[in-house]
Amino acid sequence: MDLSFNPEEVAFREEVRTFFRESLDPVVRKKLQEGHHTSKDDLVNWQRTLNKKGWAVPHWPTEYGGTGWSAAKQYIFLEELQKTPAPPPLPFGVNMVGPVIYTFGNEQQKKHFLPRIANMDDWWCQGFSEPGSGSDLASLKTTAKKKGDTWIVNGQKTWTTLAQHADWIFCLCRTDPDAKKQSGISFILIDMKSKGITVRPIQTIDGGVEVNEVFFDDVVVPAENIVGEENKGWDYAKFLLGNERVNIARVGMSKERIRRIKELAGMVMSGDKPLIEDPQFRQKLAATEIELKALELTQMRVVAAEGKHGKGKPDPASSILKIKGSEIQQTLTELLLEVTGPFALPFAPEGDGRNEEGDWASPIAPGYFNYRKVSIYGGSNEIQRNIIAKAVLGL
Amino acid sequence: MDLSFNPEEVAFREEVRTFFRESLDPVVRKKLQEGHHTSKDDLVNWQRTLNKKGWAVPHWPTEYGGTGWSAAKQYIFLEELQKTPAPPPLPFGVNMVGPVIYTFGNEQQKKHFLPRIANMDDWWCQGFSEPGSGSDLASLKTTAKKKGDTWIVNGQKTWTTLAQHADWIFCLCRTDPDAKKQSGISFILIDMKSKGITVRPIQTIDGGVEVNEVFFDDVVVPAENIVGEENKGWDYAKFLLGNERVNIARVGMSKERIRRIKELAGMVMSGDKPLIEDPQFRQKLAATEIELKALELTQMRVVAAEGKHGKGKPDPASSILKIKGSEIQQTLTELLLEVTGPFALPFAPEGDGRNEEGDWASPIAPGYFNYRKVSIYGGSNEIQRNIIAKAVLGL
Amino acid sequence: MDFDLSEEQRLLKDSVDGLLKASYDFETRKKYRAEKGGWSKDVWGKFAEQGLLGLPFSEDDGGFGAGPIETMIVMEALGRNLVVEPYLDTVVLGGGVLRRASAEQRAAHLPGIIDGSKTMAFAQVERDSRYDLGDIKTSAKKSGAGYTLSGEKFVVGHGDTADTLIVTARTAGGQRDAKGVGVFLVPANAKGVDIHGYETQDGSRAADIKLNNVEVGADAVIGDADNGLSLVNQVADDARIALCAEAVGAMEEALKVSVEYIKERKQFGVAIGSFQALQHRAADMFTALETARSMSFLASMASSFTDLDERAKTVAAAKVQIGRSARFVGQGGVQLHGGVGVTMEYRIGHYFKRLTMIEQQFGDADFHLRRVAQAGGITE
Amino acid sequence: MDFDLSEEQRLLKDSVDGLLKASYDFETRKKYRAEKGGWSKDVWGKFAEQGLLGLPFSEDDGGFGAGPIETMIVMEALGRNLVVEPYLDTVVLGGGVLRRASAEQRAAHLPGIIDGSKTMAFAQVERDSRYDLGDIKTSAKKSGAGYTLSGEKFVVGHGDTADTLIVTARTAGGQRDAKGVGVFLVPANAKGVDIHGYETQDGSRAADIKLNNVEVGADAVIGDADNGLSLVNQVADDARIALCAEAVGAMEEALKVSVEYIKERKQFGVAIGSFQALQHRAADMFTALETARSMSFLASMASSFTDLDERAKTVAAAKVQIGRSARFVGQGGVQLHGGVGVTMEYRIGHYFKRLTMIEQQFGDADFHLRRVAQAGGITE
Repeated sequence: MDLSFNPEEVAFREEVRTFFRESLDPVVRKKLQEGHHTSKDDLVNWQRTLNKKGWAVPHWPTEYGGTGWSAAKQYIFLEELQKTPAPPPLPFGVNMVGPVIYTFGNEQQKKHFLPRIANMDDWWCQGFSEPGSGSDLASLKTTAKKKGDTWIVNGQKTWTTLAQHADWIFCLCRTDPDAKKQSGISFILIDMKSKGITVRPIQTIDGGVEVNEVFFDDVVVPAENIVGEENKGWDYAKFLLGNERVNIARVGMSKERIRRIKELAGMVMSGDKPLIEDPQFRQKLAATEIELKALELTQMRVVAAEGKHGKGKPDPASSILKIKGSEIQQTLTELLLEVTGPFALPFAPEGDGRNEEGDWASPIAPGYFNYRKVSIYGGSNEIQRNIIAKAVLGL
Repeated sequence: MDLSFNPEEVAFREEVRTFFRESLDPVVRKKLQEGHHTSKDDLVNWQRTLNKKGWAVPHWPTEYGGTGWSAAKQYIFLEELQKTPAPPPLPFGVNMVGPVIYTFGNEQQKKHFLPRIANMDDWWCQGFSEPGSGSDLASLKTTAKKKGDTWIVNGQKTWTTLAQHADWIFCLCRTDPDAKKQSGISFILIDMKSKGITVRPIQTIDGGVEVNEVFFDDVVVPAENIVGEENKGWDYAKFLLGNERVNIARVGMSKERIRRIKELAGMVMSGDKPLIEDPQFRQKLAATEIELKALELTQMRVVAAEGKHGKGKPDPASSILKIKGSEIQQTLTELLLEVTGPFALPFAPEGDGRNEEGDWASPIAPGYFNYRKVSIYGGSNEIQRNIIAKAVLGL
Repeated sequence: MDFDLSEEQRLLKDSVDGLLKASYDFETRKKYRAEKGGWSKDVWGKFAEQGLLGLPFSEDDGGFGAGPIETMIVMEALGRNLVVEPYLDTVVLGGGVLRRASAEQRAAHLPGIIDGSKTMAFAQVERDSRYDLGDIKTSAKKSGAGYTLSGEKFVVGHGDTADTLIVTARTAGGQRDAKGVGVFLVPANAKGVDIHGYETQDGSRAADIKLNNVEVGADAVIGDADNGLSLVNQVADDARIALCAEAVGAMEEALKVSVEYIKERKQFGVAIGSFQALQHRAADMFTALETARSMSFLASMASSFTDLDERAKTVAAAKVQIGRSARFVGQGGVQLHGGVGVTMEYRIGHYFKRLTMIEQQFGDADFHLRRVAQAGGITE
Repeated sequence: MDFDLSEEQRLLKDSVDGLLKASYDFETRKKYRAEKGGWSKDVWGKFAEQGLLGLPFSEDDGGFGAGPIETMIVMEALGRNLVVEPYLDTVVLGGGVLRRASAEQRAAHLPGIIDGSKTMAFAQVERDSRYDLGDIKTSAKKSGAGYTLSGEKFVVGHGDTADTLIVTARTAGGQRDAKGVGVFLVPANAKGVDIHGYETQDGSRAADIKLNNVEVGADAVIGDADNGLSLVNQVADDARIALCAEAVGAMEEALKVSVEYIKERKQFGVAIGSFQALQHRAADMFTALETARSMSFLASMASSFTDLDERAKTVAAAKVQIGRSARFVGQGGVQLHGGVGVTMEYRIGHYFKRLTMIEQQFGDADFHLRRVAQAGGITE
């Protein structure tokens, strides 16, 4: 048992940290620190910076551009990325469709898509959820019917993150209407410029437009755009969703949030002293810091076990990471809200003059509102508790 | 809408308060303040003091000794009783079997039992729960078979509070084994001195013996000891359990506990100041006081509605009183535990020299342990939430 | 002890509910928010017609002489319907100050409030004041018979559409001294008043206001120009009492729409409201609502306490309970809705946002908890 | 980074588990508690045989030179089995003091600990000290080459069966001064030592001890008689680290018996473990256990930190998490059991009681949270 990083890992952390600090546009870093939205260009530029360095897709097999890092190093890389803070990699390409393509796709697909994902030449989005499906993903209704050399796709997807920027979407479509729920689903890649696709933005309560509905109306897709075998899409989706939980705890991001809370609470006055000197506030913050430390260690236990014993199936205990990770992220948005006091009220739409440097307060309430999502998406915390009860405790 | 007590009620409060303070043995009062157990004699003497005053059974119909007080006055009476603190009336006689007898019993039963209950000439206990039943009370197995002029009772009851002192037990027994669950149950009164009854104490985690198992082995009971109709016992039990929720919130008792916490925390040092001057501790206590105030008002709303619109069926919203009441009682035991600090550890069995005046600490941890029961008994808080979800929210 | 409404109170409730039912559905509300100034003159006119704007003023002043329970009834209804019109700012805050003003001041201002032609705003928050009402840098310097006001006020509710601003300013003493606080009536169009209005997170409006050597006459002072803090505290407590009632209305509706949603929404072939975990969350929300309602009743009752310390402590306790319940019900409602809960398209998100902002107005739960603790608790 | 046990560590774990499995079931434990002194000399002899009593001491001192992880392994096992023997008092606390003592003192005392013939107790708590280790009224007055000790110590774990007491006493300064604290070895049978032993809530033993002018020699002083507080702090942290591990063991078993119970217990015709509300409570208990386990690992790792402030802060953070998790798991386990949970007849009640007492030993969660907050938090 050895709970510390070895010297090589410590040096690696330093290298990563230095590179991030030096290579990231300070304007983008500041946007992230202050909770403002980043632009499409911000993300693309950063991904290309990483790609130039060879760090675009560290977790991929080396033959497709991966770095071959140990689990510990990958953990350090992501934690430092979040702590910088640098833009998190858009997961739909590098974490979702990329691994599906190099694991189940054909040579043609690998050759064409993988380098473009690493360099973000294509912006990907995810077509899984549907209005009626929610946690019951397998109840999806979007269909793809074979017609000659093509699929004809009809239906509707929802919660499609950043679809407004997307070049491609990977979709689960029902290809065998007679099969049972999980059977008869295929995994299909669709060009977002295809005729018959409509994107409708869903405005979220923070005032942003992060998610969309995507409608498919007799969309014609080349037959070759299916990944793997017909009607086996559910297996690929399960594989993909297993990867989704990677670093779902977001420890690095929460550390950066704590730094920010301390910074702001050192600035905001409560009576004749800065708020940070109020013992009650400090104790609340310390309590959350302790929970975060416990989460970090728990995350490291999962990472170390994967590093030693291989990945295999996702560890059901990793549901802890999702539950505690989301709870801590939400608590930190509540503490930020508390810091803000009466200045939580002003609303400043992106692009408004207020939403600029010096306006530290206006993104905070929207951040609090928006982060209610983290206990809902990616399998709600209720679902995660079901998983622990059933898969871990055998109830 | 008028949320204050009227002058008559205010005067009544004063009268009750004065009587309690003047009539209760100060030794008994001190025992209750300090969390020590009261003896059988303490309870009997107090009940007889009340009976002499005409206040033994205020909520009964006046023809059987009730006072005819309004709902508000009854509320004041109980609250003052708890705040004094005076021994709470043992519920099994005055709140449980008494009302069943005057509502469903025959004249003979009324005449014999009711005055004896009011004067505590008989100590009653309750024979409802069985080892396998718990929240699913109707699954009980104890049988009573007709044999000539008698019932022959066989089976086992459990959680029988203070059965070691009891003269009588009221039991639910299955009298028709072929009927469906809730049917075929009768309500039978059994003399505890009957042959074939064995009482086995169950030691609880606080070290006390408050509850027992009661075994019935071919116990012969006169046929006339049945209350109401044969096989209708379930209806009487439901009636009784509806009454059980009266004052389950125990607001007066919690007020007395808060007084005690302030007293002790003013005595216990934390550094160079009494603990009560620690802002963190004070805020935790204040938070609980606010919850208690909200509970008190909620209780008064239920009482006022009953006073105005009549009792009818128990208000399902009164499940709130059970949930919040038990949570607050438990929180207060936790705060007491916190006051105690390292002195929580010593265990002093009743009768041990330590468990005397000046030993304020040793009853506190047992009180904390023991009070875990309040979220379990009388319909666990999980059951109460089910009731709200179904009966109030229609889920 | 009687928690039922009187016959008149029930009529009032029915009439407010009826008015809002007829004119304030979810889509119409959007239109009102899009109007100039961010609220509907038309709705305001209807409030005036029904006498809602004159409710708390004495009959001598042209009002209806109603008590705190009537205001509670109105505020609950406004909360249920997420009303964005400036009732709190004009009737509760502005009216609260004026009710305690001189006969001349009442005569000058109340008729305009009561007939709906004038609105008011309470300019109190400063950059570093947080929730401390006596932490004031804005200065009021004696100038002839009147005063010259200079300073900055922030997050002034409906400050961009108000005709008259009520401004707290320091006539003497240091930044946090209790003595030396004055309360001034300032016409919004006075020279030197610079108003920057904006939308708030909950769909209402507020403004940041600069006062650049604004001259006001002697008649602008409410009460004693050196001893106005008690007035400010009383009026802030009026607002807190009203916010408690508004929150109860909003929570009531938030719970209702959430329960409706989980009854209808199906997953895995059944209504998700059949899952015990969701049922228990809803049950806990009901408990949070009802305990908050009890404390809102208590706060409204405390409105007529003559012991101002007791009044303040009771209201603080109510605001703690309301703050905690509001957070639990708001967050719980969103969680029960799942993904759609975080969109603008369902009502729950709007209730959640309003409830969150109520928490932040006139002191959050921790601020008031500290006050209750410092006062030694509230158990008699 | 590696959270797996080494081969030797795994062997140690298997051997402790094996020993306790064979000799420490629920009924046998009752018999041990009924023995004179409240624990089993026989079990203690087996601990000695297996080398558990010499684990943390250097090989030069006759021990096994094992590290903090080994102690963690033993303490977890003791927690799982609710062991009442004086391991914490003798090996962790007594041994912790002696490991930092002179060669002569080590030679005089360690062999008796390691072979199981002697036990120790740490007499530190005073009537008004609460959790402050430096709050000491007991006095140590210079008397010839040695000292005269006078004062009262309370709730000394296994103080009634210890052969040697370790006593903190004030050689100089005021009641709460950091300087002027000495640590003394006092034979339990020394003249003037008055020991009143009693049972503790969790079925173990403790004692209140009066020191009436107890004379000890110069060799009784550990380290510097005027600067012993750092030693006391370090040893107390050793104990906290051990208690964290013990709590993890107890929580693990508390969860296990609770899950087993709800799988078997039937109500309304089904196992109550099929109710989602109970499943979710059990899931949250699992989360509480695993986060506590993580912090216990961290605390054990911190045992070898050379920066004592960092060590203290990390241990404090761990004790906060352990305290909160212990309360949640203990209470939750009782709730899942229902009525039988509050009886002495099921194991859960005993775990609940031990977990509660661990919370109270060497500082509760709030005490340590205050320390972490005062140190500025623990996020690097």
